[in-house]
Amino acid sequence: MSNTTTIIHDVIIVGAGLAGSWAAMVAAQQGVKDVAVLSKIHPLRSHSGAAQGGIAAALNNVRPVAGTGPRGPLEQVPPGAEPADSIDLHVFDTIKGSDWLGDQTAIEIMCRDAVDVVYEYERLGCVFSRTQDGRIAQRRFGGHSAPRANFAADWTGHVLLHTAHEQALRHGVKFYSEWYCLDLIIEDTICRGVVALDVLTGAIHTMRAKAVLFGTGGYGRAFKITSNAFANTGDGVAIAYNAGVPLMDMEFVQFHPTGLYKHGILMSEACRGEGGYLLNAQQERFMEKYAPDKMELAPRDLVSRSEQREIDEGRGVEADGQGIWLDLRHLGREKILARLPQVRELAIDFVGVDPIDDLVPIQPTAHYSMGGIPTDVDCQVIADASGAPVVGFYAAGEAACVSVHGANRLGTNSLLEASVFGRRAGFAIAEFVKGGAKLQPLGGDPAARQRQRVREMLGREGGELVEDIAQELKTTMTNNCGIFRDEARLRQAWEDVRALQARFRTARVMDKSSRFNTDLLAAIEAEHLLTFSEVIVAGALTRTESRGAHSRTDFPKRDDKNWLKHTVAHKNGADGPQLSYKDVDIDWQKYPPQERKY
Amino acid sequence: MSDNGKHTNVIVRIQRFNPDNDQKPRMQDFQIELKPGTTILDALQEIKTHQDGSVTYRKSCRHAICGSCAMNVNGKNELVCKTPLRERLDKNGVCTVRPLPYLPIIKDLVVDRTAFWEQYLRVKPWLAPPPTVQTDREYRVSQEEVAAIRNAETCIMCGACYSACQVIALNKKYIGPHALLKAFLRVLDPRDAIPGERLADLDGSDGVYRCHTIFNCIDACPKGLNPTEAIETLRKLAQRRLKVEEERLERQKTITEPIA
Amino acid sequence: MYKSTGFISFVLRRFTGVALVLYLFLHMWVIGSALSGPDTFDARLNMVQTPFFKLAEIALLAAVVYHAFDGLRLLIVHYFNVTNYRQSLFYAAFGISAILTIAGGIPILLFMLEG
Amino acid sequence: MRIFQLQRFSAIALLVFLTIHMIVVHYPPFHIDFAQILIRLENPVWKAIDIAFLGAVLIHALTGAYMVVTDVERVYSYRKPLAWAAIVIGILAFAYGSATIWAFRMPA
Ligand SMILES: Cc1cc2nc3c(=O)[nH]c(=O)nc-3n(C[C@H](O)[C@H](O)[C@H](O)COP(=O)(O)OP(=O)(O)OC[C@H]3O[C@@H](n4cnc5c(N)ncnc54)[C@H](O)[C@@H]3O)c2cc1C
Ligand code: HEM
Ligand code: SF4
Ligand code: F3S
Ligand code: FES
Repeated sequence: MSNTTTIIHDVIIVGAGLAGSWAAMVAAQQGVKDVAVLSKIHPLRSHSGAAQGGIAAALNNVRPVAGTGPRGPLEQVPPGAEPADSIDLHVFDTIKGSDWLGDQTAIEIMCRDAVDVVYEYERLGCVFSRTQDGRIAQRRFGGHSAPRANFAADWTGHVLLHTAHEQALRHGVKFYSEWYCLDLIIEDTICRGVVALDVLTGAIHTMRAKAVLFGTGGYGRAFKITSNAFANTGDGVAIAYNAGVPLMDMEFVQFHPTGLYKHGILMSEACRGEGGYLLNAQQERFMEKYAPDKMELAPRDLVSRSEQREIDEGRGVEADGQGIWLDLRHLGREKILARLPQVRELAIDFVGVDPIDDLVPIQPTAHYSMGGIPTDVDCQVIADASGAPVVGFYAAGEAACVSVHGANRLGTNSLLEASVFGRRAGFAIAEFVKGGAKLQPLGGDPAARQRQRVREMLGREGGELVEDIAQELKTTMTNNCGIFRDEARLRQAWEDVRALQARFRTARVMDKSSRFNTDLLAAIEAEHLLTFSEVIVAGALTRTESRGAHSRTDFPKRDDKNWLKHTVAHKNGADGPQLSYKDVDIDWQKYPPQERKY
Repeated sequence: MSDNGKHTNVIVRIQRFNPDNDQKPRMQDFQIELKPGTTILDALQEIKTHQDGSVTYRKSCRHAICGSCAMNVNGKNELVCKTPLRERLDKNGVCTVRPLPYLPIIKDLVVDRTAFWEQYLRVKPWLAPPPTVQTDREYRVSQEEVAAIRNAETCIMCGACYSACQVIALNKKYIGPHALLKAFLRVLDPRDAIPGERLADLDGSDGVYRCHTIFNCIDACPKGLNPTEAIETLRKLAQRRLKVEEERLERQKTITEPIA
Repeated sequence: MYKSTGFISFVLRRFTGVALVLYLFLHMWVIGSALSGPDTFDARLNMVQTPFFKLAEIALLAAVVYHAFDGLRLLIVHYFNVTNYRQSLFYAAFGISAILTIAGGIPILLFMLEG
Repeated sequence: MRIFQLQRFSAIALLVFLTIHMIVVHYPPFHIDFAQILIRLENPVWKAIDIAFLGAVLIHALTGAYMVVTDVERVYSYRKPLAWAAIVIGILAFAYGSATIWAFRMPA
């Protein structure tokens, strides 16, 4: 571990999911010669590949059969017919979905670029599902008022990720696979590179670059029942926070209505998009009560809350009453096999139920992180609520907060966000680098600090196991900072997180070796969970309203007068986060806030 | 196993090896409690977090889509995240987990996949787009054309097939089932502009003809894919390479027009 | 070692194939004595018609039929895309060659016993 | 690749030839000597068939042997010389075998 090599590239991209791959691909395509991508797991293992349902874009190839109502069958749009969907409609749905906390310029950019991005995916070789005349097919998704989810059966993320990775390879991007980013080097609000650990050898390197992008994904692993991969530990978010970069809107965490009971593994929203029902213990379609119009296809925050209410009021299913039934039986074998084959296999493998014949037990599961590293629409990270830049530092995808999702993300909008803003970041970075950006000098030896951190972690003997602390954190976050929140619970969560942080400092790592030490990585990840969880809780505690995914039972109403603003959190030494607020970008003429009803 | 809701203890036997300290691999037994719904990955996770943190393996998505966790369980390659432990216990209540065979071991259950990814890169996994550039519409691809390549598209590059193939055991110069499946995907995609070039490349002695139709790749694939059939198809197409090229040119003339 | 029916068939095919090549050259050498006239030929042929070689001939028969039917199986897979029947095809090839080996082996044994 | 094709086609030919060979030469088993073989080989058609059989089996055997050895990674880089060796062995063996078949004539 005494290896002290410094590695230099023009651009270093941390994260090889859709955001990172697009940024790398585009930067290379735009003529930046030396682009390197760092990923703690092999790029194709990134969580983007797990996305199932689709990517939103108003291509308008499919429409509901006339006269069958909003839940009727779909048909391909005949040439020359009146469009059933539009970019404006997509913009409006997204704003409404965000509970007006989304920044509207960014949303407009995303919805406009959506069409280009999907066509570009097509040009790059993505295998989409098709209409009869060979166009890309769309399906319905929650909160979208038209069929707008472009899909490849139910492994959309998988094909998008493979496509983007292949194209990055094609353009000669260099990949550091299984390299773990430990630190971000920022001095005087100028980013100078990162420090990373080569997992294979355990060596820690300083990596210098003119520009750095974080596309490190979400932080859903802070919760007990989650649809997220093991890798989604919000590393980038925690690292940036530690380096003095603020975090925005961290209290907004989306719970997906259909995680497999006990496992949390996702049954795509496409299940409902294709026409699936949700039933309570009395076999009632309870969504009638909560969203009579959209029913099961209401946005996720609403459906999850409805489920939780049914559960809390004793109409849950399974032994502990914590489940809800997902009913796909009426879709028929053929449709399930053609449109939801992966989902069916998951149900068979994990809960032993074949959705063709039986009800599938599900429950809400932590799913998506609306908050993250704040950026402008070109993915340039901002240093504070005033919008001043952190020069040379970019962020995109789930790790970032532009913010297009506001208080609640619509399904299929996040693959879109990762792609659109990854792509924009690629252009912005190329411009920045080609515009004469210089490699910045380093003050000290940043790698030495990380070596010290690792040595110290490995040196602890005795103590509790890291995993036990991580489990306690997830439990308290789920119970006290979950779907329904209130002051008492959030205070409890705050106490717990702070206590766990302290306990972590003496917790022990079992594996002391340097080669491929995943035990050490798990400990570092646990530390990251503890780091950003305090921001989630602090934001939630302070925000005394209910908006989107943030639902306070003690403040059940949205409060535009006081809370139509983004939470911006800076690290404040050992005292926890210091909160400030940033205005939401709203076009008061076009999209003024309304009541959100489905 | 677990009658009256009582949980039984079972043994997970793991092959251990850290090249820095060990001469050769050894087997180590871990006892864990079998709960309903425990997958093999859950079992490994339980062992790692509470018994021996140095037990090392790859994992991420835990639902059979990222391809990290392919291992050899009781002699068969599979994804441990989607396999219930209960189904892999022998009559003594033992489940044996080894790394993927025929690949160099990095540590315990983690193998070195360098050759695997080199071959992936070698077949140019990306689409070579058609000459007709259009930015405001999609190319037209029929549902049948999509169906023909659908299976290849769902390959998660887990390597279960690769490390079950005896030809790979003998010779890492062989492209291997995973990369040939990828090549198949590109050759059959009506949008790909260079099927001829690809077929010419696959035609060499490290390509489709190095496969001895052993079928292990099919048996091992956790996604139910069929690399052998892809390889057989490529063999046939390779023999009529010029024809394929011509047909593709012809097809691409109408690639922007509606499918009848 | 990755064991499976595919592996077994591969090893058997390979083993029998190589054995057959070796046999082929031995065989050509024996028959080749015809170049030196009928007497040399008959003499050398007698050398290889001892009980030991008769037993070896049964093994040879087994090798040939197995290799041939396994080979046939691969040809079928190649020309008819029937990978889904790989197991049954293997058992069929193995079964048929076992039957033919027995059917062909008994007369050889009888012949040998008769002297 | 031509080698693979050669092996497959020769395998198909062998299916035919080997069946004939087994029936006429080895079944039912009897004591073989020069005179007996001669009865059949006096017919030039049989001579032609046997020579074709010889050709097919040599092609199949040598391509097979070539495949077996080049499967091994360490041998893999010697494909060229090995191929030439197989061709030379094939030609010599074919010549020798054909001469043998030709030698089955009524002794002068
Ligand atoms: C089960 C599931 C289904 C989903 N389905 C849909 C859907 O149908 N439609 C939709 O629009 N969205 C969906 N989403 C959301 C969407 O998949 C994600 O928001 C999106 O893929 C995020 O992409 P990303 O590029 O930001 O991050 P990721 O794909 O998560 O990539 C993160 C990358 O960062 C790397 N990384 C992280 N930390 C480090 C570190 N410390 N050092 C080095 N590298 C690091 C990782 O290795 C990885 O490569 C789904 C999410 C889940 C959980
Ligand atoms: C009816 C008769 C035969 C058939 C149908 C047949 C078929 C085949 C086939 C299809 C293969 C290719 C295997 C592969 O691709 O991996 C093969 C390989 C081989 N054959 Fe035959 N064969 C026959 C007879 C023979 C004979 C008589 C010999 C020997 C003289 C022989 C020697 C070999 C060898 C050495 C191999 C290579 C082994 C391998 O690649 O595993 N075969 N055979
Ligand atoms: S073909 Fe199957 S076994 Fe092989 S890499 Fe792909 S998914 Fe894994
Ligand atoms: S196991 Fe190997 S030999 Fe061919 S059929 Fe599959 S690639
Ligand atoms: S953990 Fe992703 S495939 Fe098993």
